[in-house]
Amino acid sequence: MTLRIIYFARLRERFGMAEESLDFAGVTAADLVAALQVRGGAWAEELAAGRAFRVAVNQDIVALDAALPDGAEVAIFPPVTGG
Amino acid sequence: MTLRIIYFARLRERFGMAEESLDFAGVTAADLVAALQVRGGAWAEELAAGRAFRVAVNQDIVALDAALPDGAEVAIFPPVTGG
Amino acid sequence: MKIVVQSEPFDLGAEVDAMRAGRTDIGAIASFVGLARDMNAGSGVAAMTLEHYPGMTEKALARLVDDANARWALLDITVIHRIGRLLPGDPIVLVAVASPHRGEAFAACEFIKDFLKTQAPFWKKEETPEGTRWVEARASDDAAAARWSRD
Amino acid sequence: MKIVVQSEPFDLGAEVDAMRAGRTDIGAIASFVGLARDMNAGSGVAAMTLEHYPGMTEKALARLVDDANARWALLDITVIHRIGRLLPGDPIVLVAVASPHRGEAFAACEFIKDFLKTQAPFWKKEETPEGTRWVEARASDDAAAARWSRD
Repeated sequence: MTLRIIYFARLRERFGMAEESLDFAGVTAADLVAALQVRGGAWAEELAAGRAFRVAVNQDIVALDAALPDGAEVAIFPPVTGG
Repeated sequence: MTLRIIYFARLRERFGMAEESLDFAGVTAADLVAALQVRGGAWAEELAAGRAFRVAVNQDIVALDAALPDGAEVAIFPPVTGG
Repeated sequence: MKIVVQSEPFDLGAEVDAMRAGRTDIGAIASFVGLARDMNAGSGVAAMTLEHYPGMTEKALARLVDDANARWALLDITVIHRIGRLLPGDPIVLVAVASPHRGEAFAACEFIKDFLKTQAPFWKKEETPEGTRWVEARASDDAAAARWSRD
Repeated sequence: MKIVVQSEPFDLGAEVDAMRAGRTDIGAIASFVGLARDMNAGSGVAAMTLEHYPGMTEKALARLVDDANARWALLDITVIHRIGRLLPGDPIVLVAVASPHRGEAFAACEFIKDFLKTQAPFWKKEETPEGTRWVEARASDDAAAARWSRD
């Protein structure tokens, strides 16, 4: 499936990109995170187990075991700090 | 001793006076309330045991066993309802 | 700190702007405006008149503000309470609290509001179709104030 | 209900006046203004920049407002959150809640404020003498939101 992936705040800066389109062969958000970690460097660091980040699918925060629908807008970002 | 006694809200209306000067032979706020009850009518009704009213001495709310200093400003009023 | 009893309306925006003017240490301002409603205890209310105890009112409000300052790290407090005749929709009371942090600002604002209801000598008289009547104190107001007691 | 994300300043007095205009059923308006401070986590802060997730932000705020309406009897809610670069002393966020009764207005205002801190996709970046840094989420914010959970 094809996903649109967007990054915010510290992750956007560390990954050096605000968004990308990705062909993805996995099923869940955890699979996607694992696929991104394989890139190494900042990806491996920021998405390592135990690091605090959030995944939203079509603008709703989801748990890592959530399935990703084809064409989804997937956002990965640090815990929010507004307000 | 001489006391200045002031009444507010429903008590002012029911007693038909906003304030009075009173020569008082008792000691405590409870003694004063008893002396006023003896007047009968609205005084007996409004100041009866179990009726909700407050007594302030020199602008601080006190318990009924508080002693009254000579020359005190004593206010008697219903529970407050501002805010 | 600003404590005022007045018959004139107040301006929430102006009061809050005055609190934060020229300051950069305030993280939060919590505020509360109480308004006169057209309905109370099942009756329409055409107007209300607020009576108070001059002198004691200011003293009671000052003590409340002192108590709030003793409990929380606050930067500024404004309390304005109106007296006289008010119509439905008219603002009655304003409480605004500035603090470095939001939790303290909120807690102190609610604390002052709750105790104002039970400690400050104001009384409301309502004009209803059945005639005028003095508003009765409510047990729920005492309960709201009691939850702040420290055992 | 009014939910806005904007870079411009907001006007607390005007927003609250708009909520109560022409109404006589509001008994209380509780409001909260969060401001940019000159200090955070031990460092001076010269300025901050707020980034957000367009689309999801509005959706998350709308859900928060819906949740508050489902929990309490409310008459109106306004939430305004600023984005972009802000200086110390600048207002960041406004939450105002109108209700027939003060208890509900306060609870709902604090509820929205607490969840906004943990649910709405905003991120702050601070300019300090040591350089720019992204503000870290605080465990105390999660704790503040968690106290609203219904078991």
